[in-house]
Amino acid sequence: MNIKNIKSEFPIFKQKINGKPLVYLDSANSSQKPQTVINRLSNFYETEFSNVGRSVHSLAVKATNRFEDARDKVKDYLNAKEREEIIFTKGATESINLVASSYGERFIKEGDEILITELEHHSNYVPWHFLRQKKGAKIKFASVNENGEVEIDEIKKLINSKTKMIAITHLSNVTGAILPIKKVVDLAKEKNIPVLVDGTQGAPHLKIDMQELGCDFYAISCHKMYGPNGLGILYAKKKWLEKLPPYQGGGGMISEVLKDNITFASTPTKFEAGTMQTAEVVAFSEAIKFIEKLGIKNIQTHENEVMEYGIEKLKKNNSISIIGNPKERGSVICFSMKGIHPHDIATILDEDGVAIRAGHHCCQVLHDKLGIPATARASLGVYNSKDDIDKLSEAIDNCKKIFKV
Amino acid sequence: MNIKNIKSEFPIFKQKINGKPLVYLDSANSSQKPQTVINRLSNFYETEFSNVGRSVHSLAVKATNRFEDARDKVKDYLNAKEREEIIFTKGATESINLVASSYGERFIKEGDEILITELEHHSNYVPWHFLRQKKGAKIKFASVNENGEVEIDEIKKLINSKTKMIAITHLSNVTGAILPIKKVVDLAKEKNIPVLVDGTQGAPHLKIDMQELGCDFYAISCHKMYGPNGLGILYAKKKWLEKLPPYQGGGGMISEVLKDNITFASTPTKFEAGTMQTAEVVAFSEAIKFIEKLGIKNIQTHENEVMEYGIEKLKKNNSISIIGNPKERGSVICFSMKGIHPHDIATILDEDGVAIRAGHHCCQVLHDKLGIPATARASLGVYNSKDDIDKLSEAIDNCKKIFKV
Amino acid sequence: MDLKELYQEIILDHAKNPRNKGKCNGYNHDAKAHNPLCGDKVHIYAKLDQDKNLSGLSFEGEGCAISLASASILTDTLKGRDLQFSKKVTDDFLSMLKNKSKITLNSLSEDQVTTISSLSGVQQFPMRIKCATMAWHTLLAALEKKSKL
Amino acid sequence: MDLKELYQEIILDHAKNPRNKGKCNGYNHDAKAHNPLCGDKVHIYAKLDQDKNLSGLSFEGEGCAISLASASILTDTLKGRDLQFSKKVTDDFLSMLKNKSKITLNSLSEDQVTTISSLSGVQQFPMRIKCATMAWHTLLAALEKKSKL
Ligand SMILES: Cc1ncc(COP(=O)(O)O)c(C=O)c1O
Ligand SMILES: Cc1ncc(COP(=O)(O)O)c(C=O)c1O
Repeated sequence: MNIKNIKSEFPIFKQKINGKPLVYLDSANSSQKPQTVINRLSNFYETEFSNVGRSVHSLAVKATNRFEDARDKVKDYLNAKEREEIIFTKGATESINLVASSYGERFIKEGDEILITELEHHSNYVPWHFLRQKKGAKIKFASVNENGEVEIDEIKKLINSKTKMIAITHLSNVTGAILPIKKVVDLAKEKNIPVLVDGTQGAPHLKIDMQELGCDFYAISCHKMYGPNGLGILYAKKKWLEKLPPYQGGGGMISEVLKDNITFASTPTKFEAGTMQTAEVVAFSEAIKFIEKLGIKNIQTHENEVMEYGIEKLKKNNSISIIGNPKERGSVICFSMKGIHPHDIATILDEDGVAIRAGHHCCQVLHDKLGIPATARASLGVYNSKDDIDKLSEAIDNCKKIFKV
Repeated sequence: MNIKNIKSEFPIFKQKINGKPLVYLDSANSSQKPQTVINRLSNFYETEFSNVGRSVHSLAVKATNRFEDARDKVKDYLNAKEREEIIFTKGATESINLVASSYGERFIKEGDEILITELEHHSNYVPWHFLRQKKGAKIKFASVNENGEVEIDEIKKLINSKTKMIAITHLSNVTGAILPIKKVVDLAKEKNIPVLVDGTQGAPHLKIDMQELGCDFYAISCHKMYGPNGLGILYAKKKWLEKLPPYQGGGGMISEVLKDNITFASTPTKFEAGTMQTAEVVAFSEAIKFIEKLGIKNIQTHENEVMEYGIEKLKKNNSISIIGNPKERGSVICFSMKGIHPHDIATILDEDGVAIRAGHHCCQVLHDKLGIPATARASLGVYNSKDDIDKLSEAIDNCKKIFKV
Repeated sequence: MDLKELYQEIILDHAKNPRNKGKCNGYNHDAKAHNPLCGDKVHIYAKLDQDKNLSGLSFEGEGCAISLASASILTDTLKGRDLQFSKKVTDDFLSMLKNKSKITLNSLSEDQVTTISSLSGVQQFPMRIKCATMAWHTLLAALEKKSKL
Repeated sequence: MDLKELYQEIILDHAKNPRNKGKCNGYNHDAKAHNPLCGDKVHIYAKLDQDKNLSGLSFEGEGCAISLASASILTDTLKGRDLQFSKKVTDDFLSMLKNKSKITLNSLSEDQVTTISSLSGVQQFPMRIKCATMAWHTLLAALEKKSKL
């Protein structure tokens, strides 16, 4: 496979949008899927489908093996220490809710502090807000600097003896800033504070190595990693999974169920209640294979090249302000235009087949801080090229023509 | 479409299991998928995929429309009063956990009683057990009678002023008993007690009409209804959805997110945090179309015929005891054999291509009551025929040969 | 789909120079709304006098060209008109976007009909319909509330 | 896959007439296990005497033919043997099912090797491996616990 013509692996690019080739710049929202992933989904349903872990017939055996093989695949890809540290969830949102609920129930008391940042996606704020409501915990926000970064000193400043959790994004879906996770983890370890990383944007673009990062929890959405909808991953250190109470109750996660008491299975089963997304899990293996074939480093290099090119190009347009200027940045370019609202930009760009997103991107706290309710966002996947940026730029010129600015 | 040769719509039946045609009798565990559902999944990913509700570009518009059309389709199929009463979840397990958690948080106090039955699947017991642990609620079990039914009088007996929830299965996944939901609802209404119906086994086999049943909550797993993995439905009366606090927090479910407070969207969005299973939801529309084309009444008639035939046939085999003898029964035949453990039966049957399930089927309380740790279960889908029963019966004879009983 | 229909001269003019911005004097009805997905906000202020005339009508808000133009056109069209009539125009406007019907109210000037109808281009852009309707729904909400006086 | 390999004469015999069922006299180590997916249960009782011999070894349990036969064969093979040796046999047994290796311990009789090896048919039935290994894991768990005396 060659990154230069990788678009051909993605069937979505065969169609036209408004008569124009699709320029998809909305991957931070959700990535498109390679044919191998789509095919695996359908042929799994066509020839191997059965519920996993519960029956002993041949189909069930096959399905169970494929499912658990996928867990191994994820474990290897993340370089987790043990396969029991990989929990399949509905998405990064559920992964974070699981931790907030189970960790919160056991370890958060009134007055305890949860440290997040102004960059956080609602998924990494609302679940902690629930603990604020239920338990009387406090939420502290590490400030974003003028470059759209959160500095390690800012986090250091806010840590104190009441801090019971640090929950931060790996890569901001607005400013593109890559946060200094390893430094945060080192800091937190000294004080015995667990660190949850919202890896939703990190995982599709960066090399991620759980043992190297050293964080306690890492949340992933598979649909942003070229995988199917409705599937996420929670990586968590085994010591936590052993300590935390289960999140949802149902089939599979139990050990013994009596009328007056219930005991639970060990991890990862304890956290996987009910019928799992077998087909999606199996198909996600193919998404990892796709990434591995290209090499995540090559993907990153390619995306960075396109991103740099995009930033340079947009900077030349003097109606445009780019949001954030982080030293370490990944695959996201948020911008605003003088006199044209992001919503209007998105609609006009779409006419030219250019798909971007407009809004607060589920980061209202950050947008409040920036003093603008909405921005336009072009976000990259492996299939984007400099040519896409050129088309973006032309389409932006069209906005200016229509709005006469 | 003709029920007699409906197997041809399901690609899984093209393959051989251990050299024999697949006789799939494990649909209560998960149903197989018709080609139309599988194709919709893949062509959605190939030509229409995008994240829903968040972007304004053409792909997002299409995906959002398809997604919301599916909600209408579900609403119509269930004859819910309003589309806002349909929440998409990960599965029936999540649907029930959502209600137990959100309803429990707001309405359950120490000493309050939750009334379930001895027939319940762990999914409709463990979530209530969490409330027993967290809130000091009590769980009462309506007894199963010798036919494997729960009688209305048994439920009546257990209702008192402390009863705050009645949570019962529509169709038992072990005895096949269809419970008198309407009578329970009438009884509960007099006392203002909400009724949750675990419809996981009811929905694939029975005509279900929310306005006629009148229950407050109804939980469904789409993968048992010829739909994709990883998707469920919670039907809930709008008055409840307006009262209940949100379950998971994240993108989409908010109204306004400030540093010191968060307000939430209205239903159904409030309960759909994070990126949804767009492709699965869209493909599930096709599953409903499949059921509608055949007609649920015709499916039920067909399955009942096969079931009656199966029960007659197995009864003639004097090593076999059938579990339960309910007057109203649906598509499940659980049995045990003298001198042969269900696990061994399942393994031997599989050699002949016959897929059944062995175990406690996530109903340990019921099995404790029955005094046997495990049973064998043949469960039906629309694709089963009397011929499948004949093959089951032959394979059972083979068990006896091998075990010399 | 046609961008020229969507971003007509009239709309761009109202978006860039919105009429009746701010709180109108002596308003006795108001309501706020926002679209959580994009951050658009609108706050409608109305002064309903004893004769049931909207003698004051204005708005505050931020958002895209469509939402600003829509709020501006709303206030411009309905200021000074009576309650009954204003509700009728609002219904007709919402129905124009929902059912693609035409605006043909007798007691609006031809100019006004043209102005309101300029928003009909939004019909072709389903994700933008909320932008165009938010102000009008908010007006109804404001009028339904009890008077502040 | 071969059912005849799985359900050999020896296995059916042990399943139908399990040896050493019940609590052995004076046991000082025991452990329980169960498989929550199918309901199989086993409880191993061992009497480890001062010379580190398993002078008593028995089990209680319910389950499929494979799990009963496995527990029965375990107790039959290891009763009276010393701790060291019993652990070695257990490791070899588990490895037979995991790595498809052969059982070849010198100090077992040919009969005993044949008996234990009869469970190797389970290799071909991955969903049944737990049934065969549960008793052996439980023995190790029992022996790891502190003596009750
Ligand atoms: C009666 C009943 N309730 C609930 C469930 C749980 O469904 P799921 O595992 O799809 O969430 C099942 C399926 O196993 C069931 O049979
Ligand atoms: C940084 C970040 N965190 C969390 C999420 C939530 O992911 P999901 O909606 O897939 O659960 C997203 C995606 O929108 C994101 O960009």
